[in-house]
Amino acid sequence: MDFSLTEEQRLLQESVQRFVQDSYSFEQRRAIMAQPDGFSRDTWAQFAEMGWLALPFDEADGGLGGGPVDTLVMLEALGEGLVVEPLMATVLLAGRALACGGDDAQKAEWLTPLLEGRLLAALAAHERRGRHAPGWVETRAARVGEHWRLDGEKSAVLHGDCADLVLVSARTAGSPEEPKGISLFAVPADSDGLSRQRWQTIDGLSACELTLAAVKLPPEALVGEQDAGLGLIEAVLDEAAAAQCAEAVGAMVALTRITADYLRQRKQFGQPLAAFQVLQHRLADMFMDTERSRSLAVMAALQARAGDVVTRQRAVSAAKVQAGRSGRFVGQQAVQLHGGIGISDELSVGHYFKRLTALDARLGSADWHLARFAAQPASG
Amino acid sequence: MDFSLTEEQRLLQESVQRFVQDSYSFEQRRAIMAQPDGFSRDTWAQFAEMGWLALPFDEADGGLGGGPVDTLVMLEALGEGLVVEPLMATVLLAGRALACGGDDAQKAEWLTPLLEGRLLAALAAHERRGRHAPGWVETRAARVGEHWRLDGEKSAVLHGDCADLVLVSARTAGSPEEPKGISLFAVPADSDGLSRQRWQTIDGLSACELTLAAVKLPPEALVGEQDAGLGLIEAVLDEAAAAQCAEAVGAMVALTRITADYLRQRKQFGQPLAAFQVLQHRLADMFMDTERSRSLAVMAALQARAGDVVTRQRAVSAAKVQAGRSGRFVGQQAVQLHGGIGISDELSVGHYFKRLTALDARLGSADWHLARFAAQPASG
Amino acid sequence: MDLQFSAEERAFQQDVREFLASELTPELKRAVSLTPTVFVEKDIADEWHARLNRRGWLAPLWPRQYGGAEWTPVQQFIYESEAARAGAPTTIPMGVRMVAPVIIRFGNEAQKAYYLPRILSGEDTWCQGYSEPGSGSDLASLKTRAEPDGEDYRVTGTKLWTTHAHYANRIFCLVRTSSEGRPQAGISFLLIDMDSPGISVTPIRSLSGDHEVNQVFFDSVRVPQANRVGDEGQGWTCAKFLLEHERGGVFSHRLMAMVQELRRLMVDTPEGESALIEDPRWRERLAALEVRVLSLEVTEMRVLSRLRAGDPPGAESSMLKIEWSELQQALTELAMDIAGPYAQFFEPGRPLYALAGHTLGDERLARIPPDYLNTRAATIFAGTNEIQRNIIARMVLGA
Amino acid sequence: MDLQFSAEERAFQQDVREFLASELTPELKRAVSLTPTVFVEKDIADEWHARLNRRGWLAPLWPRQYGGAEWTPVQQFIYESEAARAGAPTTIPMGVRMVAPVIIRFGNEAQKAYYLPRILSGEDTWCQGYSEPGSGSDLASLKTRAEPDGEDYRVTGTKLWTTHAHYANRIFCLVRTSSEGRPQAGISFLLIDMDSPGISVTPIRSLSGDHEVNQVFFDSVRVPQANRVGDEGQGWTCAKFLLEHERGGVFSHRLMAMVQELRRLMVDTPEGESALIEDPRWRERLAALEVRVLSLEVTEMRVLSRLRAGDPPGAESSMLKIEWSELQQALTELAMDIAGPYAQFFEPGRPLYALAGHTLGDERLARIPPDYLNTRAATIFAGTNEIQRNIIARMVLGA
Repeated sequence: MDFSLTEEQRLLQESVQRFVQDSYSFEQRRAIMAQPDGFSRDTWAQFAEMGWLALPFDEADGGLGGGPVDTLVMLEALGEGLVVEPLMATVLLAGRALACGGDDAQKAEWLTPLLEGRLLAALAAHERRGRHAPGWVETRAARVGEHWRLDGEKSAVLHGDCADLVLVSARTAGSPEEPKGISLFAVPADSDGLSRQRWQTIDGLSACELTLAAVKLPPEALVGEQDAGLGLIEAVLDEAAAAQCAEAVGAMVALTRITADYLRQRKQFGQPLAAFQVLQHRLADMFMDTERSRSLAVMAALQARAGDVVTRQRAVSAAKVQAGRSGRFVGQQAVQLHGGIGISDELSVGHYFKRLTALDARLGSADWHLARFAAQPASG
Repeated sequence: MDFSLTEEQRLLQESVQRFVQDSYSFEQRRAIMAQPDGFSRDTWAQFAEMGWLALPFDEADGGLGGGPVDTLVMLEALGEGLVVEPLMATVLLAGRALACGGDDAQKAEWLTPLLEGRLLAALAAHERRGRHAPGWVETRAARVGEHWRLDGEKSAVLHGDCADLVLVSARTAGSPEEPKGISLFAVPADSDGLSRQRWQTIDGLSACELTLAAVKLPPEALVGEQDAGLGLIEAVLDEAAAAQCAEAVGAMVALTRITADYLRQRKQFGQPLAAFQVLQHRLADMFMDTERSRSLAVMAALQARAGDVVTRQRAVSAAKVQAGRSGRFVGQQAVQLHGGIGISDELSVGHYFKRLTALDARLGSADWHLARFAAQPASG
Repeated sequence: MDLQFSAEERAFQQDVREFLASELTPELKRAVSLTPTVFVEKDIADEWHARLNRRGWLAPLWPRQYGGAEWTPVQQFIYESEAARAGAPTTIPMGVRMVAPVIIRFGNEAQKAYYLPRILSGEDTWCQGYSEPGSGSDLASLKTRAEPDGEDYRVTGTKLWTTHAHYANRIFCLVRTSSEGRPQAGISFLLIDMDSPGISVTPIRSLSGDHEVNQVFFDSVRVPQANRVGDEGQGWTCAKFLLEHERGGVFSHRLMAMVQELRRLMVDTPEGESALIEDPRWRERLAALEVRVLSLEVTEMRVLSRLRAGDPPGAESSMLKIEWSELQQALTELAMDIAGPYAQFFEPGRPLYALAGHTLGDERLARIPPDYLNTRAATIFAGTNEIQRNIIARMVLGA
Repeated sequence: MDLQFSAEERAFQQDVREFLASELTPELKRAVSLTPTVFVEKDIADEWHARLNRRGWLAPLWPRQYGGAEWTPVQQFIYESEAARAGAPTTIPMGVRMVAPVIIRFGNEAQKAYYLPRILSGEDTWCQGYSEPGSGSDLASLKTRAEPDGEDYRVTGTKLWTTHAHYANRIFCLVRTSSEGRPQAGISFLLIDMDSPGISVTPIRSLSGDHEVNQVFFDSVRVPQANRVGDEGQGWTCAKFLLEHERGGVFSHRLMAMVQELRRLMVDTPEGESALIEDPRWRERLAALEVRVLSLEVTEMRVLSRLRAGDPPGAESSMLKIEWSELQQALTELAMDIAGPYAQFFEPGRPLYALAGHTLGDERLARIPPDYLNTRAATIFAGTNEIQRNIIARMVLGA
């Protein structure tokens, strides 16, 4: 039992922290967001160069062989920077799905350029009626001769608008709610019949509603086993959710520190705000909520690739519940303690708040994960 | 639209407040509770004399013609005294059931002595599997010739242990969960086959588990219409619940005042506790929770006899939800702000806390009423 | 106690319903339902004000001699209830409810004669210059100074969070005319023309991307001393009067309209084969808030009832502020959870009611995130909820 | 980072499991499950202490030379985890974990030689004399004074909330030996025989009717100066040492055992044709608390891990206190809701495990209300949670 970082992890942490400090200040971020894609292709190239895109992949696949704890370290540090690059969509969702489900040819075609920063990808695993549940799939994939034909609509596909490749879950058998009969397909974004309605997120990312109308795919588009795609998708979503919890912790740590600084500096009624006991306790609660979230993010990272599905789901759902609840509280209180300027677009506070708000809406909300957790058999 | 009390209501309020002040101090209450019944028969006689037992009944029935607002005034004032006499069980539950459901002969036999303080009564409307819901009735009443034969078990019958007469809901048709087929019977406590297991409540009252084994009753024991008893029972329970909300408000008002006094007097670290902002805000929240509860208790009283069942249930359930939530918060915080001595049996604080805790468990908890409220059709 | 309205009140209720039925156009209703800011935009406000003014209801609390309606508290309650239920715009308060009562109470005849009709007609649009960068909850520490210069003042300083300054042609300001004595004693109340040389307005965008508030800069702005309301140094008295004047309030009906809106949203939000409204967990979350809104409704009625009886409302006015703001936040938070994955959706176009075509099909989803984000301000403005709890505690402690 | 135990740790875990399997009798388990107070009664405690002592595990943290086990933090964690899961009694801390570490650190050889073996053997039962009527959170303001009288002190004053004083034959006290200088500087640490003339014990019944704490009165009680631990005036240092010594802590396993107990209760509580556990609302209420308990478990492991690395735990020890106490309260509150109408049930007989026959059939229901009521103390004792939040805020603010 050990909760310390390895030397390598400490180096990774320092390098990401340094990057955020040097290249991702609040002002630099503004400039990045003003670029046409809403993020910086240069920064993306930097990520690739520093090996961050390759971090969570096996060495055999061209990765650095990192595990979820390494991802935790990276994401917590990036969380302080409020990065807008498509790391979650490309690396942790689509990339991991290719790594876990793809065959050698698929990896060579898509994963290799992805790790090198030459291919952006996304995972379209959700639909409107399913809300947060990847198990509800109405989109259908039918055999037409050798080929596949996909029809349907996927919702809220993170960075699906700028992805070169979208991994789409579709039903090859069964009715919309059945766990069996779901398969995963690699769909090039320029496929005929694929259309995307781009939208922005409140925290500076983009997403799309994806429509598939008679999209024709070759047999090699099937990623993983036919009809058994849900297990793969859930495993990928869980590992990504664990990473996202670490990102949330990074944002909470930053917000708590920024708020403490503000309380020390800002004076009202002749004394610093930090002198008011009610505000002190609010800050203490922010700290505790951050630590609660951190503890479960660590647990989620440690179990994110657990062989036992129940163990993995319990750990990830617990972490996501806490990240959602803590993120909401910490974000709201940081704004409240800043008073008026907390609500303006000028300060970073509001942007951390928006990031934390958006994170809860992605990869399953606190509500949804609580329900999943409660539906699990009891532990010990 | 008017929220002021009538002159008569103000006089009632003053007389109850005076009684509590003069005859129901914390020490006097201790002595009363030490009596064999756990309450004072003398006090009961006083209640009768002052007309409080007759308050909520029609003049035609020998009552004073008061309505739920009069009851609200009386109960809020009694709430400050933490009275232990069986007013709720005898007057507001059994008495009102007889008044609303009984025929002239039944009223003459039971309601008249009840109003005069000569008969104690209780309402046995709940069963173990039904929890807070009076609509779950397994106890069966079968015709045996002219007579009725009752078999079954009723749970948590408030003051059922000392009642001379118990009104028992039993199923004359249908299965346990059906709203139709429930009837109400007046069962003398000395009936053969009736047995009672007495227990104490945390707030100084008593109750019993009631077993009916082949209890034989004459035809006149049926109170109200056969098979249609649930409507009557729910109406009575709602009116009693509204009154109980007023009692809870009285206890909260007292607790908030006592706690404010304590914070002013008690010194720590060289200043009165009242100087600490966190404790100030806690007190403000206690005040607000009390007022929230008061507002809905008033609304419940105004609608407690509403002709429209949905209107009545919405108002009463809203009040009971708030009384439960507020009562819990105010009670817990009063204890917390008193520190160690708040937990001792010596001070009244803990006894108000216990009363508020017990009130939530009676006549439907906050949980149960929230579910009932949420199941109602929407308002306006 | 009773809940019944008198015959006259029922007749008034009928009048209000008829007015709303004829004057509240579908366009106005839609604009309200797609407004994520505290106040509606100027075009909507102007149209609604004009319709109210034609009916004589724009200034419900002014004396009749100035064109007011002199409603009783119960009439206000009835109007607010019906307007909320119907989804009518709220009136913009800075003119009618803020500067006007001060002018009526402390202004001279010339000021009354000039300004009041222009508020009713819509010729003047006002904004409020109270807060400053250094003075948040501690208003009396304000620094914007007005120095005598002949018959004028020269005003220098800056005001923050000035709602609708970008629309207003006039601003009423608290300014420092003296630094002697208690900070409160040196404050005066000035009416300033926004066209005056030396005034500049910088927009402050909220974290939702909305532009509702501004910073206003005064660089040696010449303001006639005749534009001072009341005596020099009486500004704090004016501000306090306004605060007391605003006591009581009818917020619950708007909140109840939000409850109903969320219920409709839950009906229209599918989950698998079903809809959220079918799930007791969602229904109970809404019910828990509805209970609190009902409680607030009665508390408001109790306060109104006491005001009508001439009693001061006491700490209840702080309680109303806390209740209203925290419930609004809780309701927008529930809306976010209902929106699910679309809680992260951001529609940058403004105003929302002017956009054609909606990415997500359901245009209501475009309002939910900015509404949630903007509503965080509710517990900060008009006296933070921390300050309000201080006030309540002082009252409960009898200090 | 990893969650695995080493081979040695796994072997230790096996030892603990075997010990519990053989030594934890059904009677002891039942007594624990029917104990609504903080500590088990003396008869249960004595039996369990004796069994632990025979195994050499009564004093896990003492140095081996005094009969301790010198467990590592991970071993503690393993023992607590297994003991909680099995439903074993907790040890009573006043002797083993409170006075003993102070004697070991500050006592002289005579004191160590005399007192430590008597704690292990059970000959001595200790209680703690810290709090006083006038000094709650402000411990340094204590007034009980010890005045020199030849080779003795004369101790006069009173101690409040003295757990198990009615069972103890010894009490360790903070007393005032000087009123010069800072209040902290005049405090000394005394070991007092409860049989000494002039000591009297008055029971304090809690609002649940339980008798666990007392007030102890000292009327010119003669105590040899040789019974002072450390120097005169070193009492505050001893108290602070003890506080630091107690840092970290393993509470989560007991809380998880409560979670499991509530789950069983929900399985066994019918509602109509079904049981509470079938209802997602009940399951999710429990799940929300279980998530928090899991979080606390990891936080505890992180603190232990840091302690092992020699780092100070920082504000996390205040956080552990807050988490543990507030979760315990939340769990007992949920138990009350599960009990439903029986949440009002009061069983006056004590101890509950000695009662034959239970009014409600299910004997677990007798524990729920007193448990809820008594647990209100958790946020008050050992430093109120308000004080703990002050400490955390100070750390976060870097002040």
